[in-house]
Amino acid sequence: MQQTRRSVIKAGGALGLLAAFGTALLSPVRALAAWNKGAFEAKSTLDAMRALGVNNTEESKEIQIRAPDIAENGAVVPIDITSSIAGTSAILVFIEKNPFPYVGSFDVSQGAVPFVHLRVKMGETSPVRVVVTAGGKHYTSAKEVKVTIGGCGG
Amino acid sequence: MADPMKIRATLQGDVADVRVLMAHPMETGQRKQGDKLVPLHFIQTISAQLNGRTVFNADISQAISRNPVFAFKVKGAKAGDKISVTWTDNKGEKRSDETEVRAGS
Amino acid sequence: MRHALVLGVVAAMAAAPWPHALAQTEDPVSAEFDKFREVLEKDNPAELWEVKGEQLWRTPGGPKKASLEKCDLGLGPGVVKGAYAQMPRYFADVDRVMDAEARIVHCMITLQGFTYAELAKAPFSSATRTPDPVSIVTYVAAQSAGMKFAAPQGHPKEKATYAAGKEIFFYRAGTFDFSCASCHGVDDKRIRTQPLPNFTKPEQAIRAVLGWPGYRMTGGVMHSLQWRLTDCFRQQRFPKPDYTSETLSALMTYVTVNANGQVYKGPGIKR
Amino acid sequence: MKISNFAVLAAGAALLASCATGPQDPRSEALRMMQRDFKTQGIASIDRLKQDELQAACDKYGDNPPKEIATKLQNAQYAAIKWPADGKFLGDWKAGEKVAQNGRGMAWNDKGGVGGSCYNCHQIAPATTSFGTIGPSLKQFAKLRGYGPDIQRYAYAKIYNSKSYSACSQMPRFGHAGALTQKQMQDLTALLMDPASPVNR
Repeated sequence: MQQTRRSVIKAGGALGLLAAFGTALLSPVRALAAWNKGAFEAKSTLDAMRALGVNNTEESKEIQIRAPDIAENGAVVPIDITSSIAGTSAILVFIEKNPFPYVGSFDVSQGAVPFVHLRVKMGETSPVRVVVTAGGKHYTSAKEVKVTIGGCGG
Repeated sequence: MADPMKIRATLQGDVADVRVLMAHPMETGQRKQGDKLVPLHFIQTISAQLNGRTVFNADISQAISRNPVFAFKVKGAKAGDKISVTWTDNKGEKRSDETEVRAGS
Repeated sequence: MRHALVLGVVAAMAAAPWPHALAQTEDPVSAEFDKFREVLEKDNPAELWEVKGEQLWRTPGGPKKASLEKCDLGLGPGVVKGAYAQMPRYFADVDRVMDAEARIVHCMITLQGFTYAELAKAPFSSATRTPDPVSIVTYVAAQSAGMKFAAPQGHPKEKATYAAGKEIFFYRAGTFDFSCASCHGVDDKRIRTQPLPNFTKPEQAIRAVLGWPGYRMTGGVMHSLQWRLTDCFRQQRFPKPDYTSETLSALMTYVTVNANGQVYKGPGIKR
Repeated sequence: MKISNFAVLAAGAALLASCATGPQDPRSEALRMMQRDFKTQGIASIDRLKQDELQAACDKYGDNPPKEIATKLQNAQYAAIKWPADGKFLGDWKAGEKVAQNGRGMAWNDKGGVGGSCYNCHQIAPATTSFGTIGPSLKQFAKLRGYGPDIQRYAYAKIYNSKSYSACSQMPRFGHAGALTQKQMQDLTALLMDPASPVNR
């Protein structure tokens, strides 16, 4: 966050600095740790979630996951995620059957729309699980993607 | 030094649709070259700034596809604004590129 | 990570009915691939090589410290726009028909001072390296996006090269008695689940050239038609054709002329 | 191809050359290009470009030779089949399934013959839905044709040399080309013929 603070100071002075701290508090996932090694090295979605401080999740239909039913190539699986949940601050993505399920977190609390497009490697057919953080609570949804050619051997 | 990114930012109302292509091997540490495994080499963090103000952050793993593609949407943008994107990888390599927000068609 | 082998895991397809009597474009799996193909093409990593290729084209390089901006791709020195869609074509200075990559390599030799041997040593992309001619041909190809293929057939050598390319296409030999036509000479066939276009027909020949140069999801590398045809010969169990050889230009002439009149969409994304 | 076939290959090339009518002939132009541009790589030697008598005839007639020529070619191919030394046509269908699935072998990056690539072109066991359509479906092969020794012999012969039944078939001559061993061909025959094979169930 060092860089963010600096640019904010340049842009808006003390007020901007305050605002930057404010938004940091609103995005607990990122505020907890820079690049959460424990979560990224976890071998199950559950362990990864724990490492991220996600202990309770609530199923939500307001998370849209657009991904292929069958991926042409597991090396490049396109995923669009949109959250309609008010106050969405972060989008977390897990490929449950990958050896390291946690793929990433996308912090949209500082001026981005709760949407992200990403492309992932999938070793085999798996649910793509999304967790959305909003107002200190965690919501979840998943979509199964079938893989005929695994994409992790490079 | 890493190859440049390709960034496109197009306005849809006051939201900039930002699409980024990055040149990076995103090595999983599982790929073999000859008999040896190619070591882990992947982008870990991405941040985007609108006129210098951070608006989007991502932490990612090696499971993101080689030559990563991301899209996100930034509120409160107007034509001519500067969008910059920076990535950092696990070897500490870094790359920043910038583009101007363009009016949508 | 674990990876399912290409030929092995098709559990997904077992779950879905496989109406193989239908044309390939009508089955649900292909329809699903097509839908997301558009998503993938919208942001194609091939653009990274377009950018790199343009730099390589404009920046002085090679032993002679020259740029390629005087390279004649058939429309006059330095003219890139539209050139790819009008190749392969005859070049009087070498008295042969050349495809785009063959011509770029020729320019790198004559203008920049590279040798054929160094350019041909490892001409295809790997996970860690994209040869410069591949980046350059990607840039050149992108400058013909949206144009119709119009590979010329006015010069006698262009006609002769087309005719030779056709002969090569139908030439049956090797351990498995294959020709190009064994797989690409009839309608509505497939290898495993991969549909096989019939390149002898204009409306299907376009699929031989569309999307090349292409970003290949497998391995995440950029490949050109030179690679594609060379790898076809490998699978045909033939010996290996020389990089940028007349044989490859002739085959490209045959399929491109067959596809003339149809629109080229620029560098693509491949499975 | 096998070394012993070189003479036949050379004869085929000579036959082709005699068909050429001049330097502008597309055929001789194509041959000139290929002879110059192709190089031996790994096991894929330059000799593979030389057509044998059958390849040359199929090429000449667009894979549709006159009946008398086709019959002559088929008979010659059939006569050259080396039948199993142990007199058995059926091996292990489970091993045969593996050979059928494997699409590698005989290319310049291979060490030799490995697999039969059968699923590339044929539907065989119903569990594999990823199959090609260049060749006919072999589902229920023996159930439809019978399990007897004559059908076994026929199946083995087709695998060994498909051209002994159809001169210009697109199917490789696996035994003739030395791409599969006798055991692999017996295993494949079992995949088609064994009553316990999923092909017939």
